[in-house]
Amino acid sequence: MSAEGMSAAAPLIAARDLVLDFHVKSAFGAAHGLRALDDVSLDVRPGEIVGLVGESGSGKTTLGKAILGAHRPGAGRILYRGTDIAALDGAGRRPFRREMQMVFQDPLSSFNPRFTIASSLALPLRLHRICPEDAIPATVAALLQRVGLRPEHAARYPHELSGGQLQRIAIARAISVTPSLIVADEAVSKLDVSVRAQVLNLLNRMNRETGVSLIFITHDLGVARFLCHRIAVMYFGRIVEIGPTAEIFANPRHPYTRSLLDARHGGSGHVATDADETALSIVDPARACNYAARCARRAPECLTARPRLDFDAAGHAAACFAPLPPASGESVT
Amino acid sequence: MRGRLAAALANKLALFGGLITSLVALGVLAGPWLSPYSPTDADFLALLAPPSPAHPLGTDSFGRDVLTRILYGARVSFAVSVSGVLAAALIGTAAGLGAAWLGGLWSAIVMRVCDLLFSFPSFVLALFMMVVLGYGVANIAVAIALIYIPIFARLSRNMALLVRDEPYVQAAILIGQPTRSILMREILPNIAAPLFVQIALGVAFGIVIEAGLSFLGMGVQPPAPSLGAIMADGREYFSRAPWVLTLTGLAVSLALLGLNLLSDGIRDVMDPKLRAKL
Amino acid sequence: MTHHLVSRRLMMQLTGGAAGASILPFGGARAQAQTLRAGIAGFGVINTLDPMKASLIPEYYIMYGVFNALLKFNSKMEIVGDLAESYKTIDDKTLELKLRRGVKFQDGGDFTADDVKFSIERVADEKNASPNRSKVTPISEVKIIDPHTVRIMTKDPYGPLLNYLTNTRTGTQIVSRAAVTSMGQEAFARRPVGTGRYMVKDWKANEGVELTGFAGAFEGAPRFMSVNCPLIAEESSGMTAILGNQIDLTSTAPFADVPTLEKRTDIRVLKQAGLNTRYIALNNKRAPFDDVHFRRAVSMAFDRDVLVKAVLFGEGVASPSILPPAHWLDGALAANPAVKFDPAAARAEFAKSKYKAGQEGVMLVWGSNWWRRFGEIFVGQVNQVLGVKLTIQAMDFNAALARTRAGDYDAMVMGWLGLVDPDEYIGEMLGSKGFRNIHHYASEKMDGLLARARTEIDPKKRTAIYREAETLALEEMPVLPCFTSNVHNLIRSNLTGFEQFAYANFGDQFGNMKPG
Amino acid sequence: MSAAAPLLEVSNLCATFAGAGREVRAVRGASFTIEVGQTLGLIGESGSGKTVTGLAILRLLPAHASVSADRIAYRGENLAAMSDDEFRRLRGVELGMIFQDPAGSFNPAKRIGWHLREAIRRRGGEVERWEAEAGDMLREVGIRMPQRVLGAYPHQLSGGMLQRALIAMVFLLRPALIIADEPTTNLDNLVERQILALIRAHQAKVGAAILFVTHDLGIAGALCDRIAVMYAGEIVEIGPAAAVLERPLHPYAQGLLATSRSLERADAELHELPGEPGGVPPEQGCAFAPRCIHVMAACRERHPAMTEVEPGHGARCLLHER
Amino acid sequence: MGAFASGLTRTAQRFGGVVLIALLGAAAVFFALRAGQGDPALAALGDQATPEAVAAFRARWRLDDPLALQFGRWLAGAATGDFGASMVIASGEPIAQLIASRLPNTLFIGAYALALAISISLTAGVVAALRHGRFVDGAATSAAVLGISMPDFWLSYVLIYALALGLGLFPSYGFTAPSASFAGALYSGFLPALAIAAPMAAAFTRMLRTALLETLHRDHVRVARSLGHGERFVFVHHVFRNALIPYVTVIGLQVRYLLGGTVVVERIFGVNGLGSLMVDAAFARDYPLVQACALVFLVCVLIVNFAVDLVCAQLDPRRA
Repeated sequence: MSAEGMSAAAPLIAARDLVLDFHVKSAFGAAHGLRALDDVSLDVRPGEIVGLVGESGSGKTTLGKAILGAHRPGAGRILYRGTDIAALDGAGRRPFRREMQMVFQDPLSSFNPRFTIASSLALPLRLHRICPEDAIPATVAALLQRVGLRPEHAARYPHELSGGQLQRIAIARAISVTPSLIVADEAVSKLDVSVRAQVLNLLNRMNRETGVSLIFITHDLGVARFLCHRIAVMYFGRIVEIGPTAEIFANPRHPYTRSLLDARHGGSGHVATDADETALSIVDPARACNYAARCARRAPECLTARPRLDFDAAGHAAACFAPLPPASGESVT
Repeated sequence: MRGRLAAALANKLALFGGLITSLVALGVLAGPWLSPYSPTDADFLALLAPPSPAHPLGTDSFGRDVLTRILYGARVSFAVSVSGVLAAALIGTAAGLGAAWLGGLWSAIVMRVCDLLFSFPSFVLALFMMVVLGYGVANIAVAIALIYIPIFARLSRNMALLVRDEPYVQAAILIGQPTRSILMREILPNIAAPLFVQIALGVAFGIVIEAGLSFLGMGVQPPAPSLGAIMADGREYFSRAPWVLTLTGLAVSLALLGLNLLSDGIRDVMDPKLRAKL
Repeated sequence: MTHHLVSRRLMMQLTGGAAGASILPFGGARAQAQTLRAGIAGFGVINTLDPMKASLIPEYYIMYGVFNALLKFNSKMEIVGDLAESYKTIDDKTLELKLRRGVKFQDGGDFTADDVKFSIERVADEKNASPNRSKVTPISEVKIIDPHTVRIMTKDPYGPLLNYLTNTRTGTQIVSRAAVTSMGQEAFARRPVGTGRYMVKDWKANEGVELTGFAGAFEGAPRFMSVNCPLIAEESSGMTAILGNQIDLTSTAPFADVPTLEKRTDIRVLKQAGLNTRYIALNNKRAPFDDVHFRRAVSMAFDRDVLVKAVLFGEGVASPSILPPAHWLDGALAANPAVKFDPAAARAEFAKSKYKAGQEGVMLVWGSNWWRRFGEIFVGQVNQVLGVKLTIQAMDFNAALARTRAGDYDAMVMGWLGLVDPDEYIGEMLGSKGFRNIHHYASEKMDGLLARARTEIDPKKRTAIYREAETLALEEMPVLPCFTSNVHNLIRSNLTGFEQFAYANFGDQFGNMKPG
Repeated sequence: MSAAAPLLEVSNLCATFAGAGREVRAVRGASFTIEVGQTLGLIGESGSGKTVTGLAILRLLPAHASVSADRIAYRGENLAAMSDDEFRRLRGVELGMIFQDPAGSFNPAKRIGWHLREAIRRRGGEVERWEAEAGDMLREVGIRMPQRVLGAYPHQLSGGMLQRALIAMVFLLRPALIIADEPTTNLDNLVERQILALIRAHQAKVGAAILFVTHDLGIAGALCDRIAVMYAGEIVEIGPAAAVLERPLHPYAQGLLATSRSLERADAELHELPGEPGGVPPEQGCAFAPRCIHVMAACRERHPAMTEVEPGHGARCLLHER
Repeated sequence: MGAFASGLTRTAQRFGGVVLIALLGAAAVFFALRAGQGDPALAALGDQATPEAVAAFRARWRLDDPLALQFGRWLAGAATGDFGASMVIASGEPIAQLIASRLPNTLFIGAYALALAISISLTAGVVAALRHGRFVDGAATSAAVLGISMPDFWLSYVLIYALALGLGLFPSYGFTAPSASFAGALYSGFLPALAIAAPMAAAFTRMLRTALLETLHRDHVRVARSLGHGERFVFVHHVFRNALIPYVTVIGLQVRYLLGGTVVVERIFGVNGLGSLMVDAAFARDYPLVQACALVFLVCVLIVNFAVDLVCAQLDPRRA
């Protein structure tokens, strides 16, 4: 599937200009608002796997949860097949619940410790009347088999299973209601190296077999490259670069993307620290590039205007006034 | 090495607590069948008789068998305490879950009311309620409930807030589970252990409250026996018949000991991760 | 951070060795060897120290020592002069009293006949609503002959008059007109001024009273110039306190502990048959006690000796009638079957009533533990014998009394202590206008007898009339007489000088007490 | 103390936890040496015993753990023979440790400055000058405004800042051997790289040796001179970093590398290691046997010994035993 | 600077919360009593109550005014320390005066009990945690469980008969006010304070022991050890200091039990404190007095908890 082919299809989910603030206690003063999503737009097409990449605190999990309705955005729309679901909650959301599922980072705490796997898997089946009551045990067994586990695992309690097994069951739970979108939030980062591949392969297979779309949230670019069709790089509440996976890797435009890629290869980048930002005087942070403080390529306008995401023909966009020249020759290992 | 000893000790203590509580519970439930005597019929030929084979714990100032009185009195004390604490658990937990789930104004109201109830010295609140409602068994239960409602409300709210952010609850929400089912199925079972601990402790303290009120003469009214009423009576005749106060006091301590050890036991078996967070 | 416990030895040094003896429930600062610590046990509150207003025995315990009356009882229970040097009957309706000269009030004022007139008239004044008003209503005039002579004139011959002028629960204790007028009644009730050997130094309503000796008292300065009278709500606590040497004297003792206490050497138990009556008050106007047969049945359905044994632990006697035995001037009343425990007779009488087995009724109880026991044992026996369902309800004394006055009660444990005249007992309790008649009992025949008794001066004739009244009372059974209890005082053995009277005296003896 | 003695020598280290009714053998006979200035990578999955190994060397395991070893020697001196108090004097100044969770590594009730000052005091440095010295060290680990960090409480700082401060604290004591227990696992990639660079720079500057515990093959390859691979409490392969990463001997190491390579290549299907990690190792035979694609009948019966296949590079596998 | 200012704001906020609860408490106490059973007039008079007397009484205490007005009047009075006058117990005596004479005794006994509970639990808790799993630990833990199982009134009698009447070490009854003799108050208040303190000490000991053990296993303790800090240093600065946070919190939570305990114990030992005053008032149905006692008790707990909050904020920067 090529990026061009994808762009033709109508988006399954289209987030438009999302803004979301959290109220947090800051380090050195009274409480203030933290803008977790700052005017974010993102399309996910049917069958597509979109990677959300960025450091912790960049807003990637918030974006995923906002799309699922776990956070309510302060402004903006979330269109599901054209219907705005951003403002819906409670009963209004319920019809869309089944369509969108989530896989969490910590497999163990994804399951109610008081219930067996069978019971946890049966609940969504029953809730959404996926199959008749008497067919539930068989359906549960089939689901387990589908994710490479044995039916007898159904009788176990969560703490009796390993992280990899539980994560596969979490995927089984997600796909059991035949959703059209799964948000996977750092779904492999807590897993041991040796089982990480099992879960990644499974997600990939599910995507191929069911056509379910995935929003795959990760800080690991290598994992994103394996799984995702497109990658959106986030930095402090904004998407700074988005494009087809191969493009991003071959042709990063945004300096931040570039430093992320560098880091994978053992380069240390320049030593920038958390405290840097205070060294700069930015009059209005909302009207400046939020990466300006750490950017080696900073230009004066970076401090006074906000760069836009402009897509090129390949569907690649970077929010930067001074983007890196294309095809810098950086090899992709 | 040391750790193992402590673990074994803790286990044994919890086991011991369960054993005592079962014994006490047996006495409370089977009391009427365990004793040949009536708890209220006086025998004026045997006033304040010391312990003997016929009356293992002696008789009280009415010539009533102290053991029988304790067995029946424990029934009353336990009934008052258990009903008060259970009512508090129900109301408090419902209010606390509501506060955690609905937040906002409801949470503010619930928490302020809890702060208020919580700021009364416990026995002062009980005493005050006796003045407002009058003396009597049911009113003691109400007082005990009022003392414990804020504890359950706060505990369940704080726990529910912790559990609410657990991925499995998030998953339940996302999967479209109705709110009631989320509260009952996902949250309640996972905050139940500390609630049970609190119930056990609450029943123990409820007995102390009941006994204290009856001791002052504001609680269970004669001739109905209650542990506090028996002790209050025994105190009057202590110099002549020390066994009434002493043995009843020991019985109270035994019941409390059992409940305390039991609550320790529940605490030990409950999820240590959850305990660390509390 | 760490709080170090002070060792006992250090504590003893700090408190100067007197610590053990100086722990007083209040105002312990003035605790010295000269302080007498006289605990009022079994009572938690004193409402007033004005004799005109007083109604509770603990109030009188204090006032006995602060005031004198015109007359008093001697150790043979004969009436002798107190503030009156002598008295004589001028005629059936006139009593003349010669007053002691040179008597000073505690504020330095002189005691004169005017104070007598004032003291009696304020009790009689309807506005003052004195509980003892009925005792002085027959008095038509208090006439001052000269500053040291008064005549008390009554409309009719008044039999109880002498008794009602003694320093007992009469309210006729002599107060200083000047003090009352200048202080006002409320202030006077807090810091009363009398002629007694003790002045009130400090009074905290439900803690106790501190007294200080009145050097100018006509009876002489007391040996103990300082007395602390803590109120100790529980009788058993009073016992604990005297055993632990926190007090020297108590007003009562727990009945059950008397035998044990009598064996001790550090404590002496003073006891004698008391002037008191304990009975069950019945509401004669309401079911089920509106039926005379039911009342009589109940009276025969419980064993008074059991009450004596289980309530008083033997410290008293069963009482066949309302008057305490001490008032039977001509020997005990013949045993009346109506107050004898007889289950068969009780059931037979019950059958004559309009009520049946299973009949319900509520018994109010109040006060300290033994009153509750009284009610419990009574109810238990009656229920057993008659198969009725009487129950107990405990409440505060004031609340219970309020209900009896409103007529909203069935039965209640009741009793009077320290009354000295039959009129105070039977007259007040059974007279249709009697202030102690909470039974809503009204009988013309009884009223007639009582009125006659009141105007009879001859003691023998008076006794005969009361005898008749008592027989009538046993017939109609408006209340159920139960027993008379002994009165007790506990005193530490190193003290002497306390003489006990049957009517339960207390404060009047402080001035006579001394170590040794 | 002979000049030839390695900085740290560990032989047959075992650590056992007494649990509820059963024993967990977390480390089962680990042996390795670290030379002065050298970096040894200890690789393994969670529960493989790599962290316990580090803690056992420093005697930091909780009371219910029992530790035994044929020999643990620091600069040729037998550590096992030392009393707790003697050993304590070595901690920090000779043998330092950087922990995984920087947030939990600081006393939440004390400011960062307090921690650093106490570290300087512990080393015996000039406490009067502590602020200058701590500030310099913070600057060295990439904190530009040290004064603010010194005055901050731990909860007021981000994970990356805390890890820098923690590293500064350890560095202030100037230990000759640093046990770094997954110091970057909870951090973002960029910060991770910076921190690794810091550690490397410091190592170059003072010549400290490092025992680097990690589950990340990439980091181990970039940082370490030698690598030991742990599985179920045992070191199953040990050798020069390049050799282990290029020619892994043990099937487990081979599997890990294959997975990692297929991810690097972005294969359509990643190479999978079958089965689940963890679990109780079997009483006899090879612990990896249940997941091994080369498993033989003998693997389930005989416990393989460490066999040196090429100089300095050995594995615990029957395939290599002769 | 900023942190200081915001700390001040937070203190002010907390204080505002305290005032709010006190107001709520005043309203609750007032209206609950009026809604409950009993006419204050009838309860107070009883003995000689004629309709005229009742009317006069009602007029005197202005009981016929609208309830809200009565409440407002009472609240305004209470705010200035004027609780009106006792109706029954000490008819006409200002309640403020009664309370002023009683409260110091209760506060003394309460503070004494708290001091005892803290000193016992600090010793026992620290020893138990340091000797974790050894005999001393077992003994302290068992003693703590037994202590919790001794209701205060029952323990009071054990103490009276064992230490006062049996060994004669302490007075069995009565209390010397601290204003009269501080040493005498310490001596005569020892048994009542101990009776209240013992269950508290037990609870505190268990809490401290658990907190210490939990803190002992925290990462920063291990880090401190890894730096080679001495055991004493680690215990004092890393373990004890941090375990104090939950310990002090629990003390704050237990204050309501502690002050509640004074009620019964004061009565048994004849301490003329607020607790025994309230019992007397309750028995006599002296409504204004019950009302005032309950409110004063409430305010005491609020103040102690406010203080505990401030201490906790000092101990735990995360809560500042």
